[in-house]
Amino acid sequence: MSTAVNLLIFGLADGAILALAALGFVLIYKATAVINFAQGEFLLVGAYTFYTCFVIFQLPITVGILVGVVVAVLLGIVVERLILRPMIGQSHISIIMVTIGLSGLLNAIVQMFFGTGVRAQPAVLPSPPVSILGATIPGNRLLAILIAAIVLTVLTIFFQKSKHGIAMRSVADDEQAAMTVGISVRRVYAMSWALAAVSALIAGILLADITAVDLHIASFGLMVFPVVILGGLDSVPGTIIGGLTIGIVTQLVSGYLDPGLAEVIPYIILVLILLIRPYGIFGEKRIERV
Amino acid sequence: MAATQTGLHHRSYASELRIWTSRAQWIRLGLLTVLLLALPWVLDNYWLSIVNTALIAVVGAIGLNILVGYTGQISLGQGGFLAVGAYTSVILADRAGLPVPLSIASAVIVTAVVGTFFGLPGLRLKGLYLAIATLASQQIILFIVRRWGWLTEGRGFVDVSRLEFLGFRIQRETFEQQWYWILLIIAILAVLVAVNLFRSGLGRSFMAVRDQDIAAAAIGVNVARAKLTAFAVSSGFVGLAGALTAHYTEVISWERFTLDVSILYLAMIIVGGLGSVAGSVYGAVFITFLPVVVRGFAEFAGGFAPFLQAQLPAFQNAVFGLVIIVFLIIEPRGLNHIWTRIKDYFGYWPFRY
Amino acid sequence: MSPQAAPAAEPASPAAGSPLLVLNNIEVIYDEVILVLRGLSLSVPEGKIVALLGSNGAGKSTTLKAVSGLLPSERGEISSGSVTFEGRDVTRMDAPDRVKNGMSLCMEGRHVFPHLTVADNLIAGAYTRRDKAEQIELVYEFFPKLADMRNRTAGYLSGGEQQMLAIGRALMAKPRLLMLDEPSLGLAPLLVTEIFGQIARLNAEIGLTVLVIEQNARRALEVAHHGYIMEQGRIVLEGSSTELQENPDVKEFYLGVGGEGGRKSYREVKHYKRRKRWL
Amino acid sequence: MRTRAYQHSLSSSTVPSGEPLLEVDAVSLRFGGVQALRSVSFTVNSGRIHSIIGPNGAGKSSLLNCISGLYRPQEGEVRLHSRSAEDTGGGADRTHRLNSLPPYRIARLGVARSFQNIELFSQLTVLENLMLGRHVHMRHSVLASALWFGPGRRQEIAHRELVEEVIDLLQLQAHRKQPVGSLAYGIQKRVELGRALCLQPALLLLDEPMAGMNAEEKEDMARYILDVHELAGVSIVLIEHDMNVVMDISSHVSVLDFGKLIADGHPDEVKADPRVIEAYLGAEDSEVAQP
Amino acid sequence: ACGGGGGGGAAEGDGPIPIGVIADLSGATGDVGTPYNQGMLAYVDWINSAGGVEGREIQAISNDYAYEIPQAEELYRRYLNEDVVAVQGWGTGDTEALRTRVANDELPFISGSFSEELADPAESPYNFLIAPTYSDQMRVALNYIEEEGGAGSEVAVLHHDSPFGASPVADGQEWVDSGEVDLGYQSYAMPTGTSNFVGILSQAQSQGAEYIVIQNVASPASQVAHDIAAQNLDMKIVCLNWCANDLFITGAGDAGEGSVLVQPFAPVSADKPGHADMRAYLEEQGEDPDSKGSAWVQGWLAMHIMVEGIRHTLEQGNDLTGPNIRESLETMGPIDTGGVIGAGIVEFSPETHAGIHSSGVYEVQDGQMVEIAEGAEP
Ligand SMILES: Nc1ncnc2c1ncn2[C@@H]1O[C@H](COP(=O)(O)OP(=O)(O)OP(=O)(O)O)[C@@H](O)[C@H]1O
Ligand SMILES: Nc1ncnc2c1ncn2[C@@H]1O[C@H](COP(=O)(O)OP(=O)(O)OP(=O)(O)O)[C@@H](O)[C@H]1O
Ligand SMILES: CC(C)C[C@H](N)C(=O)O
Ligand SMILES: [Mg+2]
Ligand SMILES: [Mg+2]
Repeated sequence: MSTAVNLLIFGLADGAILALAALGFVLIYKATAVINFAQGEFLLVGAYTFYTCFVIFQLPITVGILVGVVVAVLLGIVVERLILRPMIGQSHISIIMVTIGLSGLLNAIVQMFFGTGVRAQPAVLPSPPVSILGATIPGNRLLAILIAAIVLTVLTIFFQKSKHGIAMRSVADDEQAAMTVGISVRRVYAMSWALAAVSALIAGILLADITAVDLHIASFGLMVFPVVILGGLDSVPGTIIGGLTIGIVTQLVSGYLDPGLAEVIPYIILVLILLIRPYGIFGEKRIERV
Repeated sequence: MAATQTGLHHRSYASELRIWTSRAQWIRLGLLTVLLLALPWVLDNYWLSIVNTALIAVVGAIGLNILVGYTGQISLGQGGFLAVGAYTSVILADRAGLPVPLSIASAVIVTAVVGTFFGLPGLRLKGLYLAIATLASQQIILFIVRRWGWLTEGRGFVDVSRLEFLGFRIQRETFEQQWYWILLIIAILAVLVAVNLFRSGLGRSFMAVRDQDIAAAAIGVNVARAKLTAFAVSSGFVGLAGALTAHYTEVISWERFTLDVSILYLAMIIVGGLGSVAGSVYGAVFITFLPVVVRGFAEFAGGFAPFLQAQLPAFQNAVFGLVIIVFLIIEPRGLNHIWTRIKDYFGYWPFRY
Repeated sequence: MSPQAAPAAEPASPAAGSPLLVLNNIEVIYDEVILVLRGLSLSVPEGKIVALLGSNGAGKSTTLKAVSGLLPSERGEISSGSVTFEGRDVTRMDAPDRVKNGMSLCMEGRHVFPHLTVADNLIAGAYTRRDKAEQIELVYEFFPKLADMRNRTAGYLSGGEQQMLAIGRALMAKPRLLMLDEPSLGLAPLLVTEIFGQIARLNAEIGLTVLVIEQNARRALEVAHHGYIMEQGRIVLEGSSTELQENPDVKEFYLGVGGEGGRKSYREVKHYKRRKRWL
Repeated sequence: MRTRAYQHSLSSSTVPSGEPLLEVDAVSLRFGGVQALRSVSFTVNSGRIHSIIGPNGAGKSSLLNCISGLYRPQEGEVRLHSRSAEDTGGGADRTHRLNSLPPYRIARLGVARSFQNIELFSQLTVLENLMLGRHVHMRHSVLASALWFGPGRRQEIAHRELVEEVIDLLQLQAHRKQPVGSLAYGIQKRVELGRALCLQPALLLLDEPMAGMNAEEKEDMARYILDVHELAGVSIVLIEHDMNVVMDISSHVSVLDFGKLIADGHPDEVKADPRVIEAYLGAEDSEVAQP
Repeated sequence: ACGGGGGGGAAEGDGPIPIGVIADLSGATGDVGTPYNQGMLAYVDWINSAGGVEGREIQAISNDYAYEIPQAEELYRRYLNEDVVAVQGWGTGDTEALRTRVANDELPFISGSFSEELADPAESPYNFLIAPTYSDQMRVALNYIEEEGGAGSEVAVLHHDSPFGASPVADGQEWVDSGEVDLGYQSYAMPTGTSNFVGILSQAQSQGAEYIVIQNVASPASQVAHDIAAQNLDMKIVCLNWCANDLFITGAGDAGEGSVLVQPFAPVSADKPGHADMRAYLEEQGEDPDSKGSAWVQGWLAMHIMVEGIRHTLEQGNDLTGPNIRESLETMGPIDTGGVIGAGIVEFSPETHAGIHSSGVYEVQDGQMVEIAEGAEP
């Protein structure tokens, strides 16, 4: 029992963070139909930026986060401006390749500044042991869940309510037509990349806090794929469901079955889901009408 | 081959259907032949070994391009299929004692079958969803390879005995040279097969599926069948590449077939040129040589920029990433397109536009 | 080009009204090499309907793209000449800003947002405006069919339905100048009549200025006050719609079979005739 | 203009002219809430130009999609007739239930089509697009294609001959090697017609082949269609909104409205039918508000 | 020069002696790979400034291979072509991958990988292990656990899911089964790319494990420490070689306190006699000796031992060829590392290339590695 609870909550925490990471990914896809292979590196940059402020410059947490946000926004804008805008109108797969190149580049840059070693960072989230139904849970997990939940809801609402939601989908559907109704494609692109970077930043900080500040953080980028596909590439609620599902299932598998299997189980689930629902759980069906 | 010839008139459809038609093409072909014949004499073992790796990559890249570039089914599963080819051939050759040519042939078939199986989702999935599904197949295949003790007799890796069939044997002294000839011939055959494929109906139906699958169905193309065939043919090539890797490097373990490999191959065909056999070749060569060149450059740069010296590895990766980005921004349609433009330029030279 | 062709250089000035839009001798080039508009000049008077006719590939759509700032997204650019809207030069202005300034284009081939519902398409159309609500009602009033389909996914609409949606979306921006690229494309006769009726009505009631490209020359010239005819990137003929309707060449090539064109049946049409051209 | 005699007949219909070729029988089609077709029935006779007209959203394209198997009607049946003269069964009438077949099988039965908004293989050349029209008549073994020399090559050449005739007929010589994506709209429409012809269809379905053309180009396209019909003897189902054309060249007209068949008959009858006028044509040369 | 062993120009004459180094500086194991590489280069620098070997300089050609096997192979071929007389490798994956090649090319090969596979000259004639094999380290760990926790204690072995991680697992099981120790024994593969190991731990818990033996790199290991602390489970971590180091301590922070580290290579801070040279060198370089952990020391000694082999060969007046160096290493007798590696004495023989079996055992006490057993034998 306690084990189950325990696994469940850790799974939730992972899932929530994954969902955050995936959210940025989905935003980019929604607006630009680009798959961003550099999402993992966005996490990395986020984590290290914060580390720099918090540990190296000894700034208070809040300031650290603010700086982080600024950096993230800048990163998003720069990437959009320098790398993706020139590619507007090119085949998606070439653009995907560019993001792959980008991931290599960012990773290398972080490495140049911080090397390959682990960096010690004092706990950001307080972590008093909380006991739930006989399981002892470190408080930081619960907080992580909370924070992720807040950020996710805020962003979700932002996109349902504000006109940017529709603007993004329009751009994704038909850039030219979007221009003719007065939507600035560039701004939408920049915005989605910036937001993606910000959500990645938060995910990165949380991740770094519950694990450690080192290059392994980037490897979470890969986990994003099963998450987004599960939920549907272009669905924000989907990412949340996807994130939580993957988080919990992997946790349970490594808890009750072969831990090594936990690495692939997300992909197995993914394939099964896709065979039943080719566009993920909430994904939008691509329209092919003649 | 894509260059539009000027002042060239065909007297028969047959002549028009040839691969090399214009004088210019024959000349280029001639030069290329000379170059290829000269290589083993001018290059030392190290560079020859890189050429050999490139030749294997050519086979694999063509395979991937058939699927991604020509049929429009993005695949991140390359690494997994390479693994299938490699293990199959090795196990058949070294444990079942099959002669290597046969073991390689059966590796091709087995991989084709496996590829077709993992292609099944492609019947329902489109675009990026399929891409991720193939990513899944990569991870799953690799997991199986990793866990299935029988494959490696529990050692995690397999030694491959030196290539030897019907009296022919690779000698240690001339290792790279002998392999060069073998790989060169195979690569050329692979290119020819691919080219033939796409000047005949079957290949065209792949491209039709890529451009407009509904219309394809409406003119009588069995889309499902076309996709699966594409997966099979493509995986066949990839399996061949895998088998060659195994016999050439003489030891295999799953660590050789990770996702990075899949991505590297994707880079080859995109940088080379999607939907172009020539592009696959350029791309394979380019991506194989790039890191080597970059390292050289990095060391050189490190020479007078000591702070870089400390950062060499990171610097190398940075440059690698940067090259890919810049390259695609400048020419998203790949090396092949650049080459075509050059040829056109001289084709029309001195008259432009 | 032959002598009687319209002078390309200085902007042609139609009869009444101060010009709202003026294209002054513009050249448009795609991919740095494909020269499509070769010194095209036209002007659209405030409150009038102007028709732009011409055969396929003449450069009509390109003209509208140049006016609405879409060229950059197709690797095209205005290499010389200028576009002025109510006196100010908008040659280099971004497409979205042009919309804000009241120029709105309804592209050739519909270009609805396939994955959005009809309603969302319209809302997107009012991106630059606050007063979405009443605009929508207005559009629904013009196109009742859209009102019935408001919650359907645009991508699944029939060709004609999409065309209506596209026009409606363009209206959502409450433009001062509405540019329509082949609005009757794929529309049933009744609807064509209706749409041109609506255009005329918009023009009459809210004084909307319209620049319309149309293959169906007869319909276009019926509603338009003024017309331009272009061939290969140049204006080759212009005049009031009545003048044009009288012009024998226009009759032959644009008004076609079954009426002024002279021939009574397609079966009589001589085989692939060599065409007389203005240039 | 067409000096050389054609060796290949472009029509593969085995049904003698005037007899039923295609029967649409009480076909109904729904998309969720939308009722696109309500038990539509009519017959297309061999050797005719049979037009389908109707307001936008009436279900014309959907109907075509049902015939070519892209949509599956919930009710009703679409039957195609053929006389199996050559193959076994000697001259017996064979009936194929199209609505139970996948699109590619239907195409093999000789039903070819063009689309409302051009659906060509944009990256391929005109020639490749037309050769793809031959797909159903070619054999595609991986081995033969891989080897090329021998059967593969012979087959390519054989089929190329017929394709060249189509190129002639439709005056596409100048564009053979151009990628269709870069062609002018009017020409693309022609290529699409050509691709359909290369199937040697028994029945040719055309969805608004003249949309977006000016009077002149329409005359040409009409001419091409008439040629295909008269010279090649292909039976045609035509969707078109230009009444001049429709009433002029078609031998039979069916009218759809809100998915229902509201009229069916000779152009002149249909033209006169008040329901058609009310639903579709509108009063002749309607008064347009002249400011 | 064709593939043949070091029979090139470098073999004779008195030019510098080229040694190829295949290092992981940017890859999955770059965290330990980097100091390891620094250690080797430091040694070369030191020996050269001390006049080299028999008057000849050592020339270390070091390149990053990012823990990617194909890159390792490419580097190897390059070194082969540059007529190196010996190669310094790194990971298990690539060491295995190159094993047959080095045998064919007759190039002595020392690496950071200590899987028992490599210790048998019959299997891999040119690989030399300068530390107790991962299996020996496992045995040491198990012995320690038995005497500290008493017989019948439950042990959970968490290992990297790769040849590297798996290599000691089976031998550990044997050690238990053969009754050498009386312990409960279960092994679990650690998934990569997860943010916690709670799953594994709860399995270990249900097994009733009191000890967690980890065969992996530092960062996952420290993650395990964090997770144990977070749920304040009553488990003690025992790290082998690659996580038994300062990186683990940094990563784990307080959670690492009290963990046991089976580390053959004493960090400089342990200040064994054998550390003298290193200290001298580092101080002269103006670096803080105590900042150098085991990985660095290991690198230094890996190079030291290889060079000793070379020295002996030259002293014997033999050509500097692979076979000769191999023979030297096998026959030259003991190399005393002054207590830095395990008990201190490394000695190879034609029968075995496992140079030593003993390892040091440390405990983490307020952020320091404190030695609790010297040269513990399996
Ligand atoms: N993006 C582009 N790149 C290159 N050439 C183009 C591009 N768009 C149009 N063209 C060329 O410019 C010429 C004019 O095209 P445009 O679409 O303006 O003609 P049009 O008058 O609108 O024809 P239609 O009546 O078919 O709409 C055509 O020859 C076309 O091939
Ligand atoms: N795939 C689909 N999904 C949902 N609704 C559809 C689909 N295809 C068609 N419809 C609906 O069915 C109705 C008929 O569409 P169809 O395209 O057949 O009309 P049409 O007669 O071709 O009109 P037009 O002359 O404008 O092309 C329309 O209301 C359309 O919205
Ligand atoms: C795990 C790494 C530190 C390298 C280690 N030597 C291995 O065997 O792979
Ligand atoms: Mg146009
Ligand atoms: Mg239609």
